[in-house]
Amino acid sequence: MEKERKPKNIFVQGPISPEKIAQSIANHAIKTDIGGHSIFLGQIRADEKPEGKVIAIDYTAYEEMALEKAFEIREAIFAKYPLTCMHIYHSLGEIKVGEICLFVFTSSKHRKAAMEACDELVERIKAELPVWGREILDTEGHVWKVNT
Amino acid sequence: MEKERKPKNIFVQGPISPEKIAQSIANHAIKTDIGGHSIFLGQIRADEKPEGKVIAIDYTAYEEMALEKAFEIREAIFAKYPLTCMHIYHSLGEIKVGEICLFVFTSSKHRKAAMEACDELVERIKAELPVWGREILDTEGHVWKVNT
Amino acid sequence: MPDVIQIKAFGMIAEAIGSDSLEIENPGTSLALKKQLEAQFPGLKSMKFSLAVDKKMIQEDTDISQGKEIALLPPFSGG
Amino acid sequence: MPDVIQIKAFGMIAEAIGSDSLEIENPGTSLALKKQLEAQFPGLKSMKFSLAVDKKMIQEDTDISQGKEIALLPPFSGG
Repeated sequence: MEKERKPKNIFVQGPISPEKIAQSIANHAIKTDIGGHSIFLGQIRADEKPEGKVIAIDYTAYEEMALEKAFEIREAIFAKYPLTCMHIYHSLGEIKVGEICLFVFTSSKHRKAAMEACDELVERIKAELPVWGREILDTEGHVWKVNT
Repeated sequence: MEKERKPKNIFVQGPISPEKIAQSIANHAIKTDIGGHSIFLGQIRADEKPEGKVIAIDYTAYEEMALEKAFEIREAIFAKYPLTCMHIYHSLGEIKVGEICLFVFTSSKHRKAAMEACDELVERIKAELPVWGREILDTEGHVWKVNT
Repeated sequence: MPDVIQIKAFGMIAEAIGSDSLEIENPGTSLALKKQLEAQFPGLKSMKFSLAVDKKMIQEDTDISQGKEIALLPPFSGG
Repeated sequence: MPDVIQIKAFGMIAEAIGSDSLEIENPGTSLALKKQLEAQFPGLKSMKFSLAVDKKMIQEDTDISQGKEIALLPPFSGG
């Protein structure tokens, strides 16, 4: 199986559907050197803020820079862990509470590499990609999301 | 949201389908206190053994004991991490290469708890559940799976 | 009336014994049971397995009373 | 012909400026640019943001030559 090392778009308009996740999993059935898949999903939470309750997050990005950075992160993670596959999808636009906005998917022969790579990818995506979430409140105001 | 703390069956006859995984993810959209899901999937690998190539694994279990143990593990992980949900599914019977035999799914408000709980669950499931894999070879022989 | 116990066997132990269950006269303790099984099925001598009594793995020599559920468990390989 | 640069703005910085792009006379360096923006948009003084030049975050004061792509980036909050 070849590692997919060409730069590719990670952005998806709107929420990531469970069906898309299922399709992505199903696509790996032919890769019979895979023993473990690790998946992380980010879901929009109905947080209570002093200004109101979050009902959605509107994501924007500096897309060209984010794709360059995502490619750099991808290369670094492939160099560090013996992975078979790696997929990253991040939503843009308005994503409602309960919907999925981030889908990170790593696969490897043995489970440890997939798990560790997935954790590290999620940390790096949150810290290093120029993406911003505007939390839309039920009071019709908004606050800017802060990553901790 | 209530933690689901009643003993439940973790065993599934045959492979775990991507559609089942999608359905399980979709079921969590109503739980708007969830911010992150961590999923591990075990997939059957076409390992080359001295005796032949693996084409399937036939899983059997001491089911009553495994369910008691799974419940004990579940309680311990719920006590250790602030999780919203936890799901464990393990296949029984013959699972072909490329098919999924283990589905572990944890959800929490913040990502770290889901990720760490998922990793620990997978380790404990592999080490502590009385389940056995008979690796069926293309030479019509078989070898017993060994967990490392 | 002899004290007979029912034993479940799994995985490669069931394969070595040729059955997933057997009935033997109760030797009284888990260590004695293990020895008796190895005498009856010499193939078991080279195989690693644990005993569970009433669905709990036992580490030390344990009395086996009638009505207990005994199981022979080779190393686990789930997942 | 004045040396004019195009600036992209994102997130709460775009909101504070009231636009996701602006054109200003090139002050020559990134530090000078930051000062000039804060003079023009006093709201920025209390906000944390970084500069990217040609899609790379810059840490130190950097010369800005014509044709460079400048962006104002508030703290990231993806995921």
